[in-house]
Amino acid sequence: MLGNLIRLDLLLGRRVLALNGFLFTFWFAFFLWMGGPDVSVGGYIVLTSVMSVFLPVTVIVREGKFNAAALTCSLPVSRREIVRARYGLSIGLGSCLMVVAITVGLLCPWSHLAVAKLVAPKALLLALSMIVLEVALLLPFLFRFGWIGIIVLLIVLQLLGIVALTLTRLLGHGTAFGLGIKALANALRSLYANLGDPIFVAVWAAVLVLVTFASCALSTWLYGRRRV
Amino acid sequence: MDQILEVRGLDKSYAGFALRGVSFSLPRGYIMGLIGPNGAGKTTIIRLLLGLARPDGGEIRALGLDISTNGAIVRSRIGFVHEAPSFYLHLTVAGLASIVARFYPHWDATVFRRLASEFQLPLGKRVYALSRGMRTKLALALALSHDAELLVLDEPTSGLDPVFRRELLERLAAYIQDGNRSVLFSTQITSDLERVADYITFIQGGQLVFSTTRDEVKDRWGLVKGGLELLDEGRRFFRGIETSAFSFTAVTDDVEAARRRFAGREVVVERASLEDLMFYLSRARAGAATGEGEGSPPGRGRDS
Amino acid sequence: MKILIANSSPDPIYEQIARQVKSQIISGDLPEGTSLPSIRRLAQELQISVITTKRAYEELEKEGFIDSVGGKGTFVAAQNADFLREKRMKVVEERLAQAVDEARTLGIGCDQLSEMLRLLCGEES
Amino acid sequence: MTDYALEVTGLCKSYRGFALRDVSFRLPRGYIMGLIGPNGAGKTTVIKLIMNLVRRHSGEVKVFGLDNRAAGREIRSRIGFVYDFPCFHEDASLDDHRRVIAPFYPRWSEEAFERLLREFELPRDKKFKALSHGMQTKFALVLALSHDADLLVLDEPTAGLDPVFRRELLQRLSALLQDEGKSVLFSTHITTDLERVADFVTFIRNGEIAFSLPKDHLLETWGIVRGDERAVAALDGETRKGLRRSPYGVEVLTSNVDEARRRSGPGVVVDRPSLEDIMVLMTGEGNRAR
Repeated sequence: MLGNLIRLDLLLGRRVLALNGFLFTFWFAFFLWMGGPDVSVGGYIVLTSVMSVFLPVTVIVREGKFNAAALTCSLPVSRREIVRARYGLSIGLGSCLMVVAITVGLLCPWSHLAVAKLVAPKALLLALSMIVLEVALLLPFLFRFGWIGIIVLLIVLQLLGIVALTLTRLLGHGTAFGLGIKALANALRSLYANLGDPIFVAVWAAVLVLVTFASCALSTWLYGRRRV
Repeated sequence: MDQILEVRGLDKSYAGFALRGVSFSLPRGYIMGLIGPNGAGKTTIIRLLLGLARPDGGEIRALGLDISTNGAIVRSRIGFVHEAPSFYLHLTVAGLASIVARFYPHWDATVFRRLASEFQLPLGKRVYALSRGMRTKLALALALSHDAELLVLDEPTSGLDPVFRRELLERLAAYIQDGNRSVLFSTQITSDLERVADYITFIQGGQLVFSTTRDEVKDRWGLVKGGLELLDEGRRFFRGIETSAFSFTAVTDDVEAARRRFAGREVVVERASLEDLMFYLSRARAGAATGEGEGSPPGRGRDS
Repeated sequence: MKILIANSSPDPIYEQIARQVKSQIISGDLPEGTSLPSIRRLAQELQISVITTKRAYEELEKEGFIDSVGGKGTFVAAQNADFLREKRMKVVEERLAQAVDEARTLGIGCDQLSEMLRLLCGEES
Repeated sequence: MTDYALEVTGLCKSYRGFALRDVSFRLPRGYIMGLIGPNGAGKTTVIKLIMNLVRRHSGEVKVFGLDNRAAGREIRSRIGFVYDFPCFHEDASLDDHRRVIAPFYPRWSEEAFERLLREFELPRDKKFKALSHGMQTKFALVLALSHDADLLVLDEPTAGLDPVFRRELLQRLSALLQDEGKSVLFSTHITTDLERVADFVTFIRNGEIAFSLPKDHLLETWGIVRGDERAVAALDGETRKGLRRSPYGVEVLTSNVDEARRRSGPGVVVDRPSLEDIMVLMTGEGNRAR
């Protein structure tokens, strides 16, 4: 049943998928061209994985635009299955686009990324971690508020970004925001470093699975209450 | 009896559809129902009447003027109410009225305000927040507020409940009270027309089937139901037949002749509703019944 | 079997069906044992509701004109001869009663009516 | 005990200034029930609750004897639905929708889909938003009728369609009912459609069930009494279901036409009501909620 649901979203959203897929790929290449030599593998992975999750989001969000949730929910499926299928779709599609991002990183003539590091297991695990975390964060919003929720979230994140930048520039690095941003950067750096250590990876994988299930349960609860 | 609307030999064809030689006229002070299956050409006729498209042949005279030359004047004196009013949805009711007002020289704001209160239209509310019924009432209020002499309604009541529909019919009847104004009312809900229409124009496959008074339709057309053995005898009168295992039902445009022909026999002859006419004549058109098939108009297209 | 529904007539549709089936059984058009269409087939053919045809058949069964054999369908019941004769006599009585009512409205007296009847009987013999 | 295709009991739901109060009615298996009521009376909400698209405050809905929350999936695999609100992907075609929907239905029949496509004269590859209003309704009907559903839930399936198609749809519904296992819930504003083939009629008025009766019983025992104020004065009490004052006199809708004939004064006209008359008289302003 999950396969049918994933197929439903992919097939009905195939045009949007193709268009955005192409745009993202173009953007990856453009980012590498702009960044030039000082784009680090870690940085590239983090950025492209954050971007990749928005491809499945644009496919899933279409349902809200056409009020087609009533159609999907009228099919012989439970809300839980719909939510699970969309988590699978998001992680799957996000990962596919990451593969594209890495390929772009490898093939692009103007890419300065170290090939060995780009395809190292650490990098792939980092990408997967970013995708899983982002899916766990975004999808509850998507299921509760639909496409408006995502747009609101994006706007809020961008505003936070701008505020953070201005504050750090005006007040120097001491501000809470500055510390917040720095802490986030450090966390990512240490995560990236530890991903080489198998024990850490095992623990981290368990954490990711737990986070996904928690987010999935939350989304199922939210989607169950949604007035279609 | 001067005619507020005269349509003569109207031709219009485009992708896979053709309006051929449609003629009918609507005298002042009456309501004309325009009926016909989906895709028969009703909306095309209305678009031609409003100058939204140009006819390939024939002529339309409205309010005594030829619309091909003075379309703007004619349109300023026609009120148009259509199924999905494509207003600017984000505007408020009052805001929209003020915009529409600029297009009509005889716009009367007091009339609009009176109608808006009568229809309980919230002036401050956004159009997109109005219910379907409210939007139709808004469209009607706008059409009635610029002293229009001809009201043209294209499927205004689809999806609306009988209470609302009856209220609309009462308003249309009131609109023609002064004997000077007329209504052209295109709808699929023919039971509404049976209540208020004075004339019925029936269009099928781009051609006129008939355009005559409601009473003449009632008197001349009828349903004949009989045993299958009587079918052949009556073919001459029948214009559309549907057979079931236990009897046939046919529509005829000469119900008196059918009564005489089958007098004393076990036959039911009764009045045909407009819906019956449309249903059984579509059977004729589908060639399922009589040899002559095509619903050729019964001679007198226009009724003086 | 022939059934004609008059939407404009005051009597309910199930009565019209029952009456027409009864008259065809009495007149012999529907001999004993003929199988009748199911209530759903009749409803589909006449484009009316299933409950209407069901009521018609229930009334016919109550009056012994038809009986429905579970699973195999509905058939015209065996009409014993005098039961049938009695039914047809009732039909004649009804028609005469109508004639009398009609005559009374025209002010025709009983003897004038019987004179007309003798005349009609006379013509046939 | 007769088994029911649909049993709605004590359904309550309220939001945005509207409330469904204790809605209960039952549709026996093998019959067509008409669902009528003014705009905004709650018909679409009831249908959404039957399909479990929205949450209820209280009440129970059983379809084919199964609770529609516990056994939602089993039930929805045997229900064909047509909604009066948009629910299709507008940039996808009928064929796209078939390809994605068909796998969900165990009894989906390609042959039935193709036959309906031809009969309704629908373009297979045209985008949904490019179709006319009537075509869009037929689009929904094709999908609803292609998986051998045991219960059809149709909300305004004939809005905007001409009488020829409407009658053909009714013929198709009554043909469907040849199989005693099939049932239809048919909500419409065009009550003349129901007068022909509906077995039961349920009337909803501002969130409450006004009545749910066999259609023949309704049209035979109810009546409209027209007369002046005095003549109909005696007709109050339980059997008065509606009243309407017009410049020419008073119209009373009664649920016992024989008794009304006896109790009403001279100079009174008694008429058989159509479903539309019943609706208008029971929702007109001059009517006190009975």
